[in-house]
Formats: sequence, structure tokens, C-alpha cells
Amino acid sequence: MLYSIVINSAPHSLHGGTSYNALQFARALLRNNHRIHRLFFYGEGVYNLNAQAITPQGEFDLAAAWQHFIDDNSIDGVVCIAAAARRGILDDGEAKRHGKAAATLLGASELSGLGQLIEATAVSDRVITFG
Amino acid sequence: MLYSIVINSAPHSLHGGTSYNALQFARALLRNNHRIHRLFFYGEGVYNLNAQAITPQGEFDLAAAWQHFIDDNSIDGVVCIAAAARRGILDDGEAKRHGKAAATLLGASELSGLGQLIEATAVSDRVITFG
Amino acid sequence: MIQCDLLFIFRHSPYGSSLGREGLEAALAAGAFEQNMAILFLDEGVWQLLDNQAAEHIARKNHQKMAKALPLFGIDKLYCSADHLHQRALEAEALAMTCQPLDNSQIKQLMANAKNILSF
Amino acid sequence: MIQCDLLFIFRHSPYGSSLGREGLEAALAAGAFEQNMAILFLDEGVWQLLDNQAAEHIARKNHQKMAKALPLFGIDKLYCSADHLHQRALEAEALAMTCQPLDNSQIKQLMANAKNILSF
Amino acid sequence: MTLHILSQPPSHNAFQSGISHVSEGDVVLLINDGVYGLNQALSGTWPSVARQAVFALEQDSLARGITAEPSALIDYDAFVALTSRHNPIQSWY
Amino acid sequence: MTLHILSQPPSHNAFQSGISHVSEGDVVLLINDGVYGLNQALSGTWPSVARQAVFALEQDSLARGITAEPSALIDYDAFVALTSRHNPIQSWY
Repeated sequence: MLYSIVINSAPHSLHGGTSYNALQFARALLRNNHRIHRLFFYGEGVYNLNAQAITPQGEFDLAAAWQHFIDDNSIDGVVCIAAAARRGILDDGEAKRHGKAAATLLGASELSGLGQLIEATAVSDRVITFG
Repeated sequence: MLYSIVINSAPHSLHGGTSYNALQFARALLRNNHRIHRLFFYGEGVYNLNAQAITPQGEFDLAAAWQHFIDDNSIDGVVCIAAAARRGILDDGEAKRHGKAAATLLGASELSGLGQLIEATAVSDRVITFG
Repeated sequence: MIQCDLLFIFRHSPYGSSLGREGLEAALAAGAFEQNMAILFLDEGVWQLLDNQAAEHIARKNHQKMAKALPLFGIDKLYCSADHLHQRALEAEALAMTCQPLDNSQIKQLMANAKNILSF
Repeated sequence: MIQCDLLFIFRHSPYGSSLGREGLEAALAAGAFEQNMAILFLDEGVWQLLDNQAAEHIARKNHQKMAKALPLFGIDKLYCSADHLHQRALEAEALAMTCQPLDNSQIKQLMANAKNILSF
Repeated sequence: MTLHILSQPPSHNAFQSGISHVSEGDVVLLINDGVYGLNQALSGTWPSVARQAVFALEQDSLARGITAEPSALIDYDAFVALTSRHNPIQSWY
Repeated sequence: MTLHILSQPPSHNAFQSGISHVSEGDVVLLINDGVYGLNQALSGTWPSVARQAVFALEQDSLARGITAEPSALIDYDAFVALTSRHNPIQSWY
């Protein structure tokens, strides 16, 4: 089946983050021969792809794990551009355009609009949200 | 009276952010001739001082307001170094030490340890948390 | 029958978290792409519909005004939980916009008939 | 009498949010600075005390082990809500560490006597 | 005498836990989404000890469209005054 | 038939709202802090329609020290299987 996953929660959130659950679920999808149409990082979920985050030695690096998962499996990883800008997650173009010091978006994914979320719901057999 | 304020919530959080309340309260303290010993940004609160965040035109820029408040009133603004590192809020030294692209901490405040929180509770007449 | 392909469920208050606004922005995007969609307001989400919001007092965009744009995007299937209105002493007539209260079994039917749900 | 200068109130679960861990780290720091302090576990916070946590299954640091370091930092005034244990079908004896259950009026007394409260 | 600050709505366990731990002489201040509990408080569904002294932040109430008798609504200056008269301050969130 | 995913603990309104909107034939999956509700579910304090088919993610349960009869605990492969058999998927958070 064709799946899309919406990730709406941050790695270190007050609210109760399910972003590790989302990663494990995405891995299990491929292991069970399903396909992933898109990962859509929205709201606080954009922090999952923060290139600046530093994981203490000996702890699990969720940002790196997302990047490897997206790269190794050629997944379409999309980060909502408006949600990301508010939270300071920028690619090269956005950082230059707004005069900010550096790109902070991990390389594997790209910034785009909410149309990518709506398209994903229209073409996928299943849409699952992790909030 | 001497106050310290703990800010534990982010500007754009899932949980229900009181960081705007914290800023307004801090301003009211000075207006009413109280003194602020320290602002301590902890947990998700470190995002309040994210230099990379972009506020859409016409909307209130909370990060800039914190910076001006801290600068204009020579407030001791401390950001927990461990909580900030996890969330990618780094000063020049931390960014270089970890090989990250850029400093992302707004200039007015400084990274330090939890001892600064404990000292603040010991010497202040009042400690108030915004979560 | 109460039916849609894409169901938005809004469970959070307009200003207490980022979910209120970001959910609404996602719904407006779906409207722009002409999806067969509906919005269901549950729990604290029903506060999004309250009239006389004056968000300038907290330096925020007025959620009520954004929500009123929904019909302009062709989004007219707006539902809320009658129970959750009642628990908050709210009347459907006092809301800022037309929104049909559903009972528990109608809500279950709406969810069961949806192809996909986006929850905020 | 149940009394302390600095009272930590932990109301959140160990892994569901960042508050569990970051609260504990703040408490350990206070212990290192030899404050006259106590910790009160309320609501979902009582789950922090549960035995047999195996956080390696979710790639996290074991909260129970971190909590067990509290006495090593001289932090031995550990309290929890008897009501909140009971609501979760937990017995004080089944907890991973010694923690005195307080009733509602004892909790109110503890709060009233504190000089400052840090809440996580 | 403790100042209890409630910033979550009434359906949240932080709000419920807060009003169950109010002592004689304490004050309750509703801020942020806590103001959704104001009319409930005034109409008497809370424990009586929690209802002795309840205030809501005016700006947060107006923003959300919540109205109430003016005496229950306070501004930030009055918020500061409450914190100077009460200690400790417990935030339920 | 809907798959309801509950990731908040029982004291959270997301959890309570979730179990009050379960229909005949639906499945409930507890993940993250939702697993704290497992024994409550099995012991029968939920509405009966919500108790027909309740599972908890094994890894999240073990991490938190929550034990239950093995048949109620499932791994991520079984989680995927549930999502392929049920639609829509509603996350209560």
C-alpha cells in the first residue's frame, strides 16, 4: 500500500512527542513491503530536521536517523516552509533571503508548501499522523 | 522585590505556550518598580531566543521583543546550555566546538548551567515559572 | 448523509498552542485544492468558533477572522460536537459562524465514512 | 513537619515529554548545591517512580536509574500523592524507590510551607 | 499563602489538579487557556475553597472572547501585585 | 473501520475523547504515554464498545515498566498490519 506520514511533534517537546514512534513506524512500513509516498513535517515536527541540534554522546540521534532513513531509501521528505520559517529551520535560499546566518535544515529533505500535504492525502491509500 | 522568572515554553508550541505572558509579566515587574534578578530559559523555552526564527510581516516578533527587553534593561538573561544544545540553540563557542554552521542564540543572553537556576531560587524573593 | 473524503478534526484552542492556527492553514490549503472535505470541531477546538475574539490583546492574528475565510474557500461542511458545546455552556447560535452540532453517533458516522483524517 | 525551602513538583511522565527528564536534572543540580529541598510527584509524575522501566526499547536514558541518583545527591525528601497513586492502581511498595505518599491536606501543607516552587 | 497560576483549559489535568490543591487563603489566577474556566469558577462548579479568590487575566480573556464580571478580570500590573503579596507561586501547566 | 491511536495518558482529554468516539468494529492502539491506559482498558472501566479490540505498542510499554497479558502487546510490524486493515486512522493527541 501507499502511505503518507504527517509528523507534527518535536523530538524534545513539552507536549509528548511521538516523533520516535513515527520513525519506527516508517521503518516498519518498508520492512513490510509498503511504499511511502511522502513524509510531511509540519508544526513542531519541523524540529526533527534541525541540523543544529546536538545529541549528547551515547544518546540516540533522532535527526541523524531521519536523515539516513530519508537518504538511504530515497524518501520524499517535505518540511512545511511556513512552519519551518517561524521556527528558524531554513534552507540555503531562505537563510540568504532573510539575512540569517546559516541554513539549519538537514540536507535530506526540502522545504515546500501545504499543497504537498493535501496532495499526499489525495493520492495515498493511508495517511497517519504522529502528534 | 527581587524576582526571577523561569521560561519553560516555546513561542510556537503544541503544548500551550505562555512565553508571551512571561514577557508581559516581566515588563510589568519593571513598570511596578520591582527588580529582576534573572530570566532563566529552560526546556522548550530556549526557542524564545532563536536568532534564526523568521516572523511573518505584520506579526509580533517575540524573539526580538525578548532581546530588546533584555538589552534595554540590562537584564541577566540565561539560557540553559544543555537544554539549548539539544535543541540547536548555540552560541559562537558551542557552534565551533561541535562543528555546526552558525551561532543561533540571540545576542542579548548567554548560555550557562543549571546552577544559575538554583542560585536564582536561593536569592530571589519570588520565583515564577511560565510553562 | 454526512460524508467527506478528507476530514479535519480540530481539538485544540485557537491561541493556546500552534495547532489551532496551523490546522486552519492546512484546511484552507485543502479548500484551495478543491477537496471533498469537512471540518469537525471537538473538545477545546470548539473555542475556535467563539464570537468576539479580540486577539490584538495578545498580539496575535484573529483566529475567528481566519476561520470566517473557510466558506470563501468553498469549505462549508463545518461540524462540531453538541456534547462538547454543552460542556462549555456554549450555544450553537452564539458562535461566530454557522457550524452544525452533531451528536456522538453522527460524529462516529462522519469519521467512519472519511477516507482520511488530519487531526490538529 | 513536612517542610522545605525549595519544592520541586513533578507532574509529567518520564518519557512522554521533555519535562520529566529536565525536571529531574534541575533537581539533581539543586541537590549538588545542597539546598533544603523536597520533590513532590503528582498526576502523571508518579509514573516516574515505577519499577522495571526498560527505556532501551525506545532508545532513551533510563529515568528510573536517574531518579535513583537523587539520594546520592542528598535528596531524600521524596513525596507523592496517595490519591494519584491510587487512581493509577499503584502501590507505594511497588515503586522503584522510597517515596512517602501524602494525602491532600499534607500536600497543601507542603506547598504552603515552601519558599519557592519549581514545577515541571 | 500560595498563588496558583492555571494556564491550561478546564479539560486538562493540570487545571483539575490545580483546583484540587487550593488551601484556605490561597488565590487562583487564570491565564492563557486557563481563562476558559472563569465562568465555570464563578458559577460554582469548583470546590468551594478554590472559589474564594479567582481572577483571570483580562488580556487573555478578551483575546479569546470570554466575558465576565469586571471585578474578576485583572491586568498585568494587578498580576504583579498578586505575586508580591503571595508566596509561593505554583504554575499548573 | 477506524483505527484510533491514543498517545496521551488517561488523564488527558485526548485520551478520554478518543475512547468516547470508538464505533463497533473499530480498533484502539495505545502508543507512547497512551500505554498507561492499558490495564484500565483490560480491567473494564472503559465504555464496552471501546474495549472490543485494544492493543498497546510493546516497546512503549516495556520502556515504561507497564506489563500486561502478552496478547495485548504488539510490535511495529503488527502496528503496520493494523493500519493496512483499517481506515481511516485517527490520532488523538
